[in-house]
Amino acid sequence: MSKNIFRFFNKQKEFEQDILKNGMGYSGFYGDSFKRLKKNRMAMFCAMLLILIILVAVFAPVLAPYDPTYQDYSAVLASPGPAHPFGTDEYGRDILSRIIYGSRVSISIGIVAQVVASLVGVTLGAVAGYYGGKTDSIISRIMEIFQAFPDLIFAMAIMTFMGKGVLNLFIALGLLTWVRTARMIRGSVMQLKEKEYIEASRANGATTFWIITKGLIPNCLSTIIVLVTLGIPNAIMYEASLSFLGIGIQPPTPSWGNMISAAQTFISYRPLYSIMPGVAIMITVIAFNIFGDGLRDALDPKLKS
Amino acid sequence: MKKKFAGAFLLGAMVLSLAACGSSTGSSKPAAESGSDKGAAVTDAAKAQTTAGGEKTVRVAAVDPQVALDPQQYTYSIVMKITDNITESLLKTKGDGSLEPVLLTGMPEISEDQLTYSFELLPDVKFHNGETLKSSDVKYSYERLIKMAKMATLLENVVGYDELSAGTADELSGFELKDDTHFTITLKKPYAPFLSVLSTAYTAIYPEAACEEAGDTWGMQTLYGTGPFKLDSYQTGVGAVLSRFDDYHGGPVKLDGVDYKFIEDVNTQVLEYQAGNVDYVDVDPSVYPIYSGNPQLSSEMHGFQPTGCYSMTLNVKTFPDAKVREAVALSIDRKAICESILHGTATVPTSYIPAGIIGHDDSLPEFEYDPERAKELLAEAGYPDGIDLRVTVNTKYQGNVAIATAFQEQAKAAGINVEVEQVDSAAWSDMKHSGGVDCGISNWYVDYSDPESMLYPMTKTDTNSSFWHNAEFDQLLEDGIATTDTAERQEIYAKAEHIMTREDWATTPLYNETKYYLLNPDITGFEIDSTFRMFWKDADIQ
Amino acid sequence: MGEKILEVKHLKTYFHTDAGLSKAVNDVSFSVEKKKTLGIVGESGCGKSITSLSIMGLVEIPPGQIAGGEIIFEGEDLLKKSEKEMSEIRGKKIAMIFQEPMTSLNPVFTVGQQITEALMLHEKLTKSEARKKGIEMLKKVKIPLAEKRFDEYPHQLSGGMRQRVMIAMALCCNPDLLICDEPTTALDVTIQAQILELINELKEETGTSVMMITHDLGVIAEVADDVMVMYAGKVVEYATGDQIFEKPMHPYTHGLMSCIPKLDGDDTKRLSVIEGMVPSFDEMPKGCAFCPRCPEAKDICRQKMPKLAEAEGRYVRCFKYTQEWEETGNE
Amino acid sequence: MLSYTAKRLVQTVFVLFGISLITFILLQVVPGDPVALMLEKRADPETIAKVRHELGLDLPIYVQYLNFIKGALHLDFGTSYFTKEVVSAALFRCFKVTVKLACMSFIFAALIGIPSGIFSAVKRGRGIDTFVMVLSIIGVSAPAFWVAIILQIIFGLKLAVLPISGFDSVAAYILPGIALGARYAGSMARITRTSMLEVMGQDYIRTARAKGVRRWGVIMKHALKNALIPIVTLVGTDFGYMLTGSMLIEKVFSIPGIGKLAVDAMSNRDLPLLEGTVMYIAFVFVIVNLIVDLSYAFLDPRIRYGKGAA
Repeated sequence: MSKNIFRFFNKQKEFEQDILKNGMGYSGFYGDSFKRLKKNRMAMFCAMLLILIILVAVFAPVLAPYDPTYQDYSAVLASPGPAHPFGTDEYGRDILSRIIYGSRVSISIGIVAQVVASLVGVTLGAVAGYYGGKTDSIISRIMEIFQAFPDLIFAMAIMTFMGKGVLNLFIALGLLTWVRTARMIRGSVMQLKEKEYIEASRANGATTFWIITKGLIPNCLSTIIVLVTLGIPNAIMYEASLSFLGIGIQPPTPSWGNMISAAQTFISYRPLYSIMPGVAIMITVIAFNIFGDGLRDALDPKLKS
Repeated sequence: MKKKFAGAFLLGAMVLSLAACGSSTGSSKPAAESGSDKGAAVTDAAKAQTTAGGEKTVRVAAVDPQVALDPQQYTYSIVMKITDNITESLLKTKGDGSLEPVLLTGMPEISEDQLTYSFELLPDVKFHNGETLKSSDVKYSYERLIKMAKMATLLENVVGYDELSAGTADELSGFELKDDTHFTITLKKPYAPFLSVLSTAYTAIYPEAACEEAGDTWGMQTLYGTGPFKLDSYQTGVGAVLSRFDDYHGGPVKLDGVDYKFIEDVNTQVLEYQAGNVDYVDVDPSVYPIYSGNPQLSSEMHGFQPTGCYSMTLNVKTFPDAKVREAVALSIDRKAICESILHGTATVPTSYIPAGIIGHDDSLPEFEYDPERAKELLAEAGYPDGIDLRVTVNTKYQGNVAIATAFQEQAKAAGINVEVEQVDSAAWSDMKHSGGVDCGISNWYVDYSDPESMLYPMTKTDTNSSFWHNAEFDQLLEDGIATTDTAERQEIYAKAEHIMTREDWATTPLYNETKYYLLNPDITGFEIDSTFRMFWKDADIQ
Repeated sequence: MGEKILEVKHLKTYFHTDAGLSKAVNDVSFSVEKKKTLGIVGESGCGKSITSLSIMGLVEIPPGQIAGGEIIFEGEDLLKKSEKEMSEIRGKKIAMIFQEPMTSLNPVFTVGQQITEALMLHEKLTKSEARKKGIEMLKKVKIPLAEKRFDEYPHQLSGGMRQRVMIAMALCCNPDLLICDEPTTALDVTIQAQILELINELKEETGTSVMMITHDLGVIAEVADDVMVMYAGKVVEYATGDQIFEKPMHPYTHGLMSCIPKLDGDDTKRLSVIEGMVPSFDEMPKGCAFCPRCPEAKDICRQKMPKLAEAEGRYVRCFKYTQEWEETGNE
Repeated sequence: MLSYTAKRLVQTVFVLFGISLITFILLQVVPGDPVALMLEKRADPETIAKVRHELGLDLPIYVQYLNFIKGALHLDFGTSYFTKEVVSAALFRCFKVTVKLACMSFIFAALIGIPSGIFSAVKRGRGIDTFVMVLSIIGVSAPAFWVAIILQIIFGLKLAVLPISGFDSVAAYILPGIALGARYAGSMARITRTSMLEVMGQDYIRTARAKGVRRWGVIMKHALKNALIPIVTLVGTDFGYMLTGSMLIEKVFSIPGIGKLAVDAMSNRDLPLLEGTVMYIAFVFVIVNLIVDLSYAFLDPRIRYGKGAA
């Protein structure tokens, strides 16, 4: 019986060494995950939906019937009809075209803001989790400060300070959301660093940088992927709120957020103007959420928080 | 007022205030008037302001001023909307621009040299705190205005202004008290709009003793005037409650009170009107088509033309060449903005000085949209490939953002690449002063019906973001205020206007708007004037 | 044969999964006699736990489904009982002990709260009566300092201690049938023996019938009167304990037997292991489910499923004991 | 547990200090000048200098900050530049309103979210489960101000059963409560479902069933208590967010709460008011988190905050 245990132990070691060598690219792991994901029909449907939305964003110039900034003064706030399926806005711009083009901004805001958040969050989280002690204390306090700071005020200050622009919006949204990533990564790294194979590589003289970048972060990859997919819709929603305060995407660039905030005045007069970007946000957010949930279940059936 | 913020109350207060949810929030509303709170039950048909107690209270949807109700300190029109019914100035400007005495027995006598004005106050005018209006209260109020600094320059032509303003004197020496009801004011030089100045809300008369006593709380917790209504309560974010002043010198007031409800969101404001919960609401141009097309509401919608205009101002430091400024002026399609973006609530102007004001010349052509000519001008100025233009707008005024957005598209034809920069009020005022605004969109309304009120920002201070100075223009304005003959003044100001808007293109008028508001048809006698001042004095509910 | 307390006839419990229909328990029949112990043996995944859950009425429906059969307990078919009636039987007449003492106790309630719950539910005892009885039960299962333990949380107890608590909980209402699902698997060998001894003792004392589910024939040897061996949802051998240990007939039983470490034997000799795994339901072979792993399999085994047939005074599901065996060739 | 609490409270002081410093620095670097805003119409350099002096804005920056900290240590944040209202009084006034809104939306969110999450978990895979989950995602992803306006039109104007705006009756808080609570209800339903599903697969649930406890008894007693930690974490944090005010909802419904106070203070660059508001929000947030963490010890006997634990 003890031999069996030994064999099991060896197997486990092989597995972990494999991870160490190849990162999470360990085919068995991702192969299994993908199999699990494929079985989740809802998640797969949402994945297709997301691909579709991204395609719409990429091919916006082909798909949109009008230039999204073209102002047709003869058709201001036109009701939906054959020329303008969703009507026009208060400048006579075609709402459908603006929704199609808006996907570019909204989707890229979601993705880029999450990349920013992940870069900051993973770095600080991993450092805090790995070193512990004073370093951890300081980084944890910084995280608490960021978390406790009222987010809209922070966004207003950042956007006023840096000036409004898509790039700055990315940064502001990233700064608003990195703490969640950092917390999760910190927790994971704290657990992982006690694992035997990390101890082993440390004993073998691996540098700290190597351990963090090659040993620890790849193992947090599934957590990161899940956080990113679930964080993207969050960023899209944030942009809508910021636009409502006039500090989101600046005219004439359409985003779903600034459309919905501009449309609120006309909600009873031209309901579609307000509803359509809202529906676009909702579909995207739902798709990202369900896909993210599916991904989480597939990557790590145990991780459910 | 030593309520200190303590964390310990957190949990307790959470529970308590949940329990207190049912009760009204403090004493902000008199009990008898609570009928108007039954918003839920009031339907459109039963739009009745006469509440259960038989009171006649008008409910006004207003924007939260967020500051003390003291125009001497805060010069916003939303402050005056409220205070004009509480406090009074010596004179009042009527609809036709003429003046009438309010707290005076008659129009003041003016000396031959146009320098000394003699006033006689009405006897027995009572302040809300029961005190009687005296000459010393007038003197106090004017001195306070100067000390408060914000609108002090209104009185800069009074003898002794400089000393008081600089702090070298304690009193305004040009103000001479004769007795409790008589006083004179002496000017340094003739100043035509002087009496108009004394009709503005900034020169309202406060009771000296009470105002001194109140200190910082003046306009917050205490505000006494001689007006038809007393201030019962004022709370930023909530509202202001006014009730009838029974000892009003101007005869009986018909309404029992005016209830200003601060509703920030324009949609919510109109929804509340439609639901019958408020009797007056301003209609933002952006929502105009929604209500003009609604037969039920269009009959309750009224318009008036405020004296002033929207304009676009270029920073002369950034764009020193008048040709470039002219090109920009030619590349905005005012007609499209008036007819489409503003749904016909505005007209294309012919001059910066609006109609009804001395100096306005309606024989001039409308400002035009000519991108081709604009291109030529830019080429002449050395920009054959066009220019980049950053247009800064204050997000507080969403209408300005809309104009900038439209201009952005229109200016493409002239080769002008517009970037719209939205900033909040604090950044906007700061940038204007520091020269950070290359091109700003703003509006300006007169404080009193005189061209000087329209034009002074262009010369006296650099607050209008243009930093434009023209010696001839400045001299014309000096001449203008020293002249009393209307025909002469017309000529002077028309010339000044021409220099500003058609020669130097320092600022370019965009449109003159018509303001709309919805008013409960049962209300009569309501007055709103072209300087946005709103009077409920003679109003009644049928 | 004595009086039967439980008789399961042709029980079929299926599960509907994304990948298709899984026949976890496929036509299983057996019975438990009064005051006797039935052992059910098999590897994990063979359907023995599902059998016990079916008896308890704890199969999740859906995805589970009782596709057929009868479960006659004290003369009544449990499958026809309403949920309400079943909850009156569970814990009172049929009690169950589970495999994982570490996770089978609710971590957020004290030991006492969990023991007394059944007492208050079924015996309608008051709180203080239940407490008295509960402590008594803890003493009966030989937990030292029972009064103190009564108010402790499960995480404060060791694994063996927790299994004792489980037993106390199961027996507190004097059930007629006790189902033990791998009660000792997760425990140390020394503790295993103690627990089995305890179960035996209490069985003698209370006269409860026991269904002992295990993959460990060693356990069966200790306690079982009758033995049923299951493989892939089916009964493969059904005999008395003595018969099985004397001569395991089915090759699977035989395989299981040789997995028991023989302490008296030569310990350098490697334990034999049944190669391979229980096939999952979607790769179930056409013939005998065991044939891919069976060292003696012939063509016939691969072609069709043998029947459970009587042989040498017991039941076996194997062609080896049929006429056909000799008539067919190997490979 | 006491020493743990004390340690956390000490950390809170650090966090609040950091937040006050960041707020102060932000207001220094962000363009915009409260004085220029105050003097909008006729500001000239002398007047501006005069007002700056009155407000103490002409002092060196570090002196300004030290003065502020001195006051803050005595819980005195000064007075608003614009309204001259004592900051702590303004906070208390808005806090009273925000608490009511927070309670209303919390009650709505918890009453809808948690039971439907439980129900959804129990009926996993059935139509009702999908329905609840889709609804919850819609709740999470529909912009709150959008929901708010639609609620106003339907219940305030068309049906005329609830006030469109205001804050002086319980009824007035219903629509804003729903608009604000909708997304929280959605996330509560989701976390409850996930957590319940995980717990319901646990062995001790089967044990309880085997004991004869009825299905719903098992769910409400054995499962729920175990599932509570993640739920309480989320619900507690959500309540913290609600208590810090929602600027958007407050704007649409004209509710003078903390959110509006904060945004107004920011757009006016009203330093004392902004510092006070931001520190209040941070304080509430930190304290709510502390309460949540401490509640774990009550929910799960395995968690004990001893001396060594953190």
